[in-house]
Amino acid sequence: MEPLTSFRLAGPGDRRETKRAAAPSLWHHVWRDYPVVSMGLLILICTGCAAAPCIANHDPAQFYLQHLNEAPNSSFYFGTDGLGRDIFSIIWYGGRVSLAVGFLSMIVSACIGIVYGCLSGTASPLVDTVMMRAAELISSIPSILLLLLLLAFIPAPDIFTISLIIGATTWMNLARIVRSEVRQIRNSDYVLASRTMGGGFFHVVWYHLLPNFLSPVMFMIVSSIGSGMMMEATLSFLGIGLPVEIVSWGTMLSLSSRALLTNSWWIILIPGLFLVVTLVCMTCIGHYLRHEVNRGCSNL
Amino acid sequence: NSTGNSGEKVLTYASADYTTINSILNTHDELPDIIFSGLMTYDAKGKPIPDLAKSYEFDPASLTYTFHLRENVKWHDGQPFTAADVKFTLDTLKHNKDLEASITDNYKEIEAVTAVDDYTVRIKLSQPNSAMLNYLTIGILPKHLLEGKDIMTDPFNQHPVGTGRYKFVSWDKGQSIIVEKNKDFYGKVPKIGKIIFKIIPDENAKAAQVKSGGVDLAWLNAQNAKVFRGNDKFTVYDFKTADYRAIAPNFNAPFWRKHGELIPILGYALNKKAIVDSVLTGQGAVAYSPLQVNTEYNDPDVEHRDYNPALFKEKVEKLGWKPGSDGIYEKDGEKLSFSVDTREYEEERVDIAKIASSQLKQSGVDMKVRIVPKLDWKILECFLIGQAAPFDPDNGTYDLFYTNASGNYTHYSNPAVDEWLGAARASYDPAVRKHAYNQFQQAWSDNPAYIMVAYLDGNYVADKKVTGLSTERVLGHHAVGVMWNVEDWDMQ
Amino acid sequence: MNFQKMYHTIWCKLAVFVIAMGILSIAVFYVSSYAPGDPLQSFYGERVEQMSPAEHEAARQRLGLDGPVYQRYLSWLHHAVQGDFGISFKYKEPALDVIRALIGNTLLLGSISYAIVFILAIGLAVCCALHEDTWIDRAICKIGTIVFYLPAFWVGLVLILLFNVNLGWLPGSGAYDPGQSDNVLNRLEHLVLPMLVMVISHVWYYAYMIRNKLLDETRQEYVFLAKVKGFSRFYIVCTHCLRNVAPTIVSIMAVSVNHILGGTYVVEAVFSYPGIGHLSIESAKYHDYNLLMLIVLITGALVIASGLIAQAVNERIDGRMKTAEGGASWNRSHRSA
Amino acid sequence: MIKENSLEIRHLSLSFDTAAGEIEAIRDISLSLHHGEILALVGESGCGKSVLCRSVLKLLPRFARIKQGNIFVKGMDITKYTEKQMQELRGTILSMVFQNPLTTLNPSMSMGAQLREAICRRQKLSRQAADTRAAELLQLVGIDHGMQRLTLLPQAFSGGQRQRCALAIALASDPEVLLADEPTTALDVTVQMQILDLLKDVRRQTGLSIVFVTHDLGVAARLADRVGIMYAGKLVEIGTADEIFYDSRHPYTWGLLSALPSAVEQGQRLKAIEGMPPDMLCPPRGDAFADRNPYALNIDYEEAPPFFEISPTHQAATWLLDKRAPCVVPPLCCRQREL
Amino acid sequence: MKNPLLDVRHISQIFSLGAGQTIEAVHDVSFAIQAHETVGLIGESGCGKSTLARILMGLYEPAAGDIYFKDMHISDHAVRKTQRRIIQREMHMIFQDADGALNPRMTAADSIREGLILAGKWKNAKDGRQQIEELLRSVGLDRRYGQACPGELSGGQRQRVAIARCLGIAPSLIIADEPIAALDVSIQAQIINLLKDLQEQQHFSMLFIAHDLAVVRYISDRTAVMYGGRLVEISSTEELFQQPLHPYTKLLLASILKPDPAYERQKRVPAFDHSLLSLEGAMTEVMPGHFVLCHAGKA
Ligand SMILES: Nc1ncnc2c1ncn2[C@@H]1O[C@H](COP(=O)(O)OP(=O)(O)OP(=O)(O)O)[C@@H](O)[C@H]1O
Ligand SMILES: Nc1ncnc2c1ncn2[C@@H]1O[C@H](COP(=O)(O)OP(=O)(O)OP(=O)(O)O)[C@@H](O)[C@H]1O
Ligand SMILES: [Mg+2]
Ligand SMILES: [Mg+2]
Repeated sequence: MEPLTSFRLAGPGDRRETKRAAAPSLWHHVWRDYPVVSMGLLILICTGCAAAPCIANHDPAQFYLQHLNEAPNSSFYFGTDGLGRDIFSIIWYGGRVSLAVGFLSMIVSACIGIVYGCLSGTASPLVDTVMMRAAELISSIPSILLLLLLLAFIPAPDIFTISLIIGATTWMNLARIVRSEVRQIRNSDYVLASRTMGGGFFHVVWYHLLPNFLSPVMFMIVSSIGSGMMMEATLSFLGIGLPVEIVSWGTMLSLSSRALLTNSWWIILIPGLFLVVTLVCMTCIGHYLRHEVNRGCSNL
Repeated sequence: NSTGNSGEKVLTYASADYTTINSILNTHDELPDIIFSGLMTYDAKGKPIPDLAKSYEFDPASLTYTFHLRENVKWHDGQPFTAADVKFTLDTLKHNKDLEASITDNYKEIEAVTAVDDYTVRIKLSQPNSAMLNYLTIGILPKHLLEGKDIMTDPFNQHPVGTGRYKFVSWDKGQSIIVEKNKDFYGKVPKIGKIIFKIIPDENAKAAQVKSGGVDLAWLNAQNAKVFRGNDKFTVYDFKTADYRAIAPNFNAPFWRKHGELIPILGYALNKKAIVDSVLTGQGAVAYSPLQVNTEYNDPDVEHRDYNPALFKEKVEKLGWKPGSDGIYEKDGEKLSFSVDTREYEEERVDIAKIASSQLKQSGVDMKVRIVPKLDWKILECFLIGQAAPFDPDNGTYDLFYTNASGNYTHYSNPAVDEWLGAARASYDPAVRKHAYNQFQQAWSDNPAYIMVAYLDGNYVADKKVTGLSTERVLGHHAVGVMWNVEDWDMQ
Repeated sequence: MNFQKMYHTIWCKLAVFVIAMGILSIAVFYVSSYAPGDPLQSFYGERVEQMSPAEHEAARQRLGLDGPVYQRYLSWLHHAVQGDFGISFKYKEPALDVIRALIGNTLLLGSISYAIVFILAIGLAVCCALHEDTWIDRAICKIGTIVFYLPAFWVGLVLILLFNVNLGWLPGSGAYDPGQSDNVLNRLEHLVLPMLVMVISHVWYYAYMIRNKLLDETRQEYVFLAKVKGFSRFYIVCTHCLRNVAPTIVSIMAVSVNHILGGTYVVEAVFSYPGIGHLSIESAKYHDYNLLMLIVLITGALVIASGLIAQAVNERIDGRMKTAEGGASWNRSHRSA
Repeated sequence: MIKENSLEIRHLSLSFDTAAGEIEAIRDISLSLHHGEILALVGESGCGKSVLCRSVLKLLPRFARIKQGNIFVKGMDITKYTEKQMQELRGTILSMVFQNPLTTLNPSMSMGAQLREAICRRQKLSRQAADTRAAELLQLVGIDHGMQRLTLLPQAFSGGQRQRCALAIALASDPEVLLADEPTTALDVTVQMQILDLLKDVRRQTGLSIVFVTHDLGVAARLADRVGIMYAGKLVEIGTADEIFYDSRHPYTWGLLSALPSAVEQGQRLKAIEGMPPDMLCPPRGDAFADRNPYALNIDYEEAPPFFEISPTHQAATWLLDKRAPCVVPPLCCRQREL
Repeated sequence: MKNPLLDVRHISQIFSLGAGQTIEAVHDVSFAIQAHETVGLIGESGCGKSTLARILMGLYEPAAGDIYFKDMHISDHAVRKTQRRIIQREMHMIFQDADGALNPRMTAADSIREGLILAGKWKNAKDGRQQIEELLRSVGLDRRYGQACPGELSGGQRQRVAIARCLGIAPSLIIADEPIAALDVSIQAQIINLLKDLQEQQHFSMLFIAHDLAVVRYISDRTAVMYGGRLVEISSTEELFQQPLHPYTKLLLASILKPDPAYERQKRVPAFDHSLLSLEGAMTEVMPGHFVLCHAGKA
């Protein structure tokens, strides 16, 4: 056999793939800044909430009047509040409510925001201007006030209506961003190409607009879960949130004002910790989702 | 901030917010009490004694009061106080349709008011009203400022002028109301020069302010007051109050129309002692009657309806209720389930409601707690009510329980109660009245208007330097009346 | 720009403003009119319960609550343009007077926090952009996110506990000590904690937005050009990049007026700070329509006006806006390898 | 005679550490640029021309890493210079024109301001003087009414004008070495011609040395003293313009020259270089061009060829120049101009 | 003679730049494309070439003028509407910028499939897959590239995908707007060869817009020169390059750079003042099939 390094014109048979280093695997890329800790914590909290009945060692609705304001101990893992409720149990049940409100309100605001943004972005300039002005007008009323006004229509708010209303008052920002994305994308050549090939409105929206603006707004959508939860907490604090028998992290937090003087740190800190950890985890995941859309590196 | 610039003593008091300061618009508030003065006032025991009046006579035959007024009393703006002001005030109370009925109803027996001369007023009643002297403690308004004005919206309400111990100085909306002592006061001039009513609506903020020294005196709820006990920088004054909490069913609500017979027995399912011990940290008493603290007229032997779940079970099952699959009683497919409303601003009520609800649930009763900004008596089923009858027993019973009385929002109607309340009001004889009230309590207790829960103590926390507070007086609703002897207060 | 044109644009903006305010007022008026609940209760208290239908009708008439909604709106409008906004049912005095006493406090709190929030936000954003992907940036981002997610009321409570109750350094309620309304120092002292809460709960949202915009900007090619000229990184970020982000910042600032006003509501509740935020919640809860309308109109006017101003400012500072459409398509047809 | 080179690059290798792996953008490049010389770098897209220019000014992202080699500017080894030290050099000795004229100008800064910044970098001038100078520069690159146009934003300029402005900015600080990264791609042929002639003029007047990146061989022919051909991060051939165009030795250069439409008769197929440029993520072990090279030797697949010197100015990296290699005849179009 | 495939008559296009300013991007342009013919379009940048292409594709509504395609008056609204399907299947555009023309979130196969579906050529999944592979192969791409998103493809590969999509639709007229501007020399040649081969197989006509005169000369049968929104000269390619008549055409041709240093060193470009160039007048047939813009009467 001829030595490999012969100085002979390579014939068709000699042509071979030049040897390459193995390309790094896809997983390498995915795992690189995968928010492991955030994912882990979030999953932990979510499963905890889902499995609340199994985890809770006390009845969350029960007032243990013999155990008022007890610091964390072996029976009440996170202590009890001024009325003797077991914080550990309520955390898991309350998490269900908070997370549900967060997710539901996210879905509502994402739906309204995306549909509105798409419509406005693809509409004629006049309609677009009117729609955007309308959204601006709505957002010119401070959201808490708007919430109050809408809540007045609902005699007995429950998780669904509260989420609906929170979602219905927080979609404006999303709509604005979706619209500007759509405006950008709709002028891109691939949309034009699709149109010249006969793609109709829905075809273009579904195949071209949606996939392309979804990832830039994904971050906003994920973080709107957080804002929904915060909003619910604030409403609870202002005394206009969910009915009392539905305990959420928000209502637990709003109880903290009572614990101020008694130095019951567990009442103040624990719900706050859960809320903040959950929200921060969600943001981290949101960041990750956005990071995937490669944004290059600073030129500085 | 115990002394002002000129060396005068300044007290800062944590107050709720005011919208108006007017003796006939706000009735249970501290400020109108010290800015205005009435013909009569209450002494330490809660008995009416003359104030703007030097003396009075009563002619039972013609039902006529004749008041001799103090001379040389000046309004805070310097105008002289005369009988015309009294006539004006009482006429307004009688004729003005905008005023709250629960106030004006107390004066409906007044037939005519005549100013005999500048310092004599004659008041003729159409029917006997033994509590009339009590009601004449209401602050007198200046005719010269209010005549012909719309009393509801006049700027006077924000710049009150009275004859009382303190003069209105300034009002910083949402912040503070400042009053200073009335040096020309006809009675004992107060020692404290200025009182700042610092507006702090939130109970916890109030407590924080006391702790940080931002206010010198505040009414705190029991939980917060507890923190200050044993702290030698503060004094905690525990006033007895006539203020009680109860679950008040709306008898017009469909549920209670149908199942009114449940009301008397629900009390057995409530562990009121536990509520007092937890929510009120023991600062209060288990309640059984609206007149409980009025020792003079109280009948302690009425049925207390103390906690007795077994008895409740027995009685409720006798009424035909059966425990359902979820533990809640059912009858004819209907659940033993109703709601109780409470307003969000008073934590204690919310807590009481919540605990009561959880206690009732253990006995198979589903009571939902609804927190509402405002009450709508048209639809609510129950309200966690707070009432008080601190002075004459007529005050705080008649208008609440008499059929169709002005304050009878719950639409309670009980012929026996009506009968005895009317009798008590019509008689001036203490013995007759005592009997009547005892009978009333009996009748009420058999068929109560409320499910009584607890009497509250009024826990005032003051900086050590404030002296002179006297817990002798039984305070009213929301522990109002702490300033009854404000002229004796001092600051070290 | 010649005068003619300037007049024209000013008129246009005014017209937009008036129309927007009109629509806003109609919307709020209708929403609040149809919201269930009886405004009479605010005025008459529980007495409403005892009113006969005739009395009830008379009372409504007295407060101008009778008649169809559009008529009421027109009469409200008629009075409003003359400066009469009706009486507050709850406070039983002219709504304007109720607000006049308090709006100053809110504006003070709002504007100072607003200024600090944005100064700080820009500072943080620049700092992050300069140190992107280093521990400084990461630390700021992490802390910022956590701080951002602390509920404002909770932060307020903790701050009160710390600085007021336990340390006693700063007052924890009110806008000033009684009688000290003209004492600037006293006011400032009272502003510190509320302001801190406002800043803490808002700054990161904006800092992060500006940071991201700046980061996008630092990825632009012109940064290279500036570098080739030999400028330092700090100089480039502060002059070149910030200049390009300026229009965005201005728009964000306009939108944020509403957020920050909304933020004062919670802060006012926590610190018993007298302001219209607290008032508006009350008025919405108690169906105090005249007051509510006035408040919404004031905040709405602020927000819309700031939007219009931002637009004008942007047109001034950013030449790109004027030729946006033409410029964009031009770019496209000339995109090269 | 030893001339001090304006720019000298020795055995430079540079990689990007990206999420996908290491991209070897530059692999062992050595070249030198004499004082007052124009060197054209030609090569296809992605072969590392821009990266090479940027590495001289150290305008590369953080994840770019110089693996080996040195860069000398006027005899100074700047390989280890810090950002601060580089700032001293940039805008005084070194200057650069970037590939994309649409994005390199700050869109919110008037053209005048951007020019002034560059002018005032070297000498502190009054605003007036700076403006005058700016207008002169604009005139120089063929933009009339310079004074009036100073207040305009870049958007008001056409693509070609912008590219010329970028050039004016680069020239404003009187640099000694100019790295021009495809400065004429956005221009149409007529303007391109003007710019090329302008650069030559400037070179004659100031002794500026230029590295001119292009993938248009015509441009290189008109402008360059020497031409370097790059392929897949490597310099494969370098020589004077005449040597490259008339006596090229590397098969890739042949491929480039014969792919031009002018190289074939009308109606014939173009002689495209078949295949795709290699992926720089994992470059082949041997000669990167081997896959597409009709003259590939077996050894090309195993071992990268060294530089063979053809003349003192002309080197090429192909095994074909090895003594052991068979003699191949370059395609016709690369020979005919020898005449 | 047969009617031309595409007949463009007196097309104008005016853009408003806002604030009352307008720009006339295309002014009174007329020309025709016969079946199986390639017409090259050259001109300085910004002279309106892309605008013209977009007008032909119906992306812009022309301000004036008529376009006939296969004797359909396609610039007419009503006709365009009724014949939409046909027009969309018969005409296709290859965009200047291949990364813009492909949806970054769709794989190459998806993009091609979209074209097939919209053109009604999609039968079923199995045949479709085969069809796509066929198309990819015909543009010289391995089928594994079908699963790649545009971001993973090189410029030349992207352009090939765009061309494959275009071929899937099998139009009779392709408007190629600078399809090679973004590509480097070696890939350029590949694409041009590809287009040429495909044209021979499929007999479509082509309007080929480019900057590179050499390429245009190579690929097109006839060449049109645009300047300032107008057509200034049109003739068969050889004649135009041999015998340019319009001063701008002359300048253009003189500016062509040859890869020949010796030639370039001695070449001098004549000074040319754009302001002197007159754009008045009308297209006049100076020689058979060779039209030049000149003043009426002046030959
Ligand atoms: N910032 C970067 N991050 C990662 N890889 C990069 C970066 N810049 C360049 N590269 C890689 O380096 C190689 C060379 O790129 P470079 O920009 O120098 O090519 P070029 O020769 O200038 O091409 P063109 O003619 O298209 O400008 C390419 O493979 C590219 O992918
Ligand atoms: N949508 C538009 N709005 C306003 N002006 C436009 C628009 N599209 C194009 N123009 C203008 O019309 C003129 C012609 O543009 P066009 O894109 O057709 O040029 P081109 O010949 O294709 O240039 P290039 O060779 O650079 O692609 C340009 O001056 C451009 O600024
Ligand atoms: Mg490059
Ligand atoms: Mg074009």
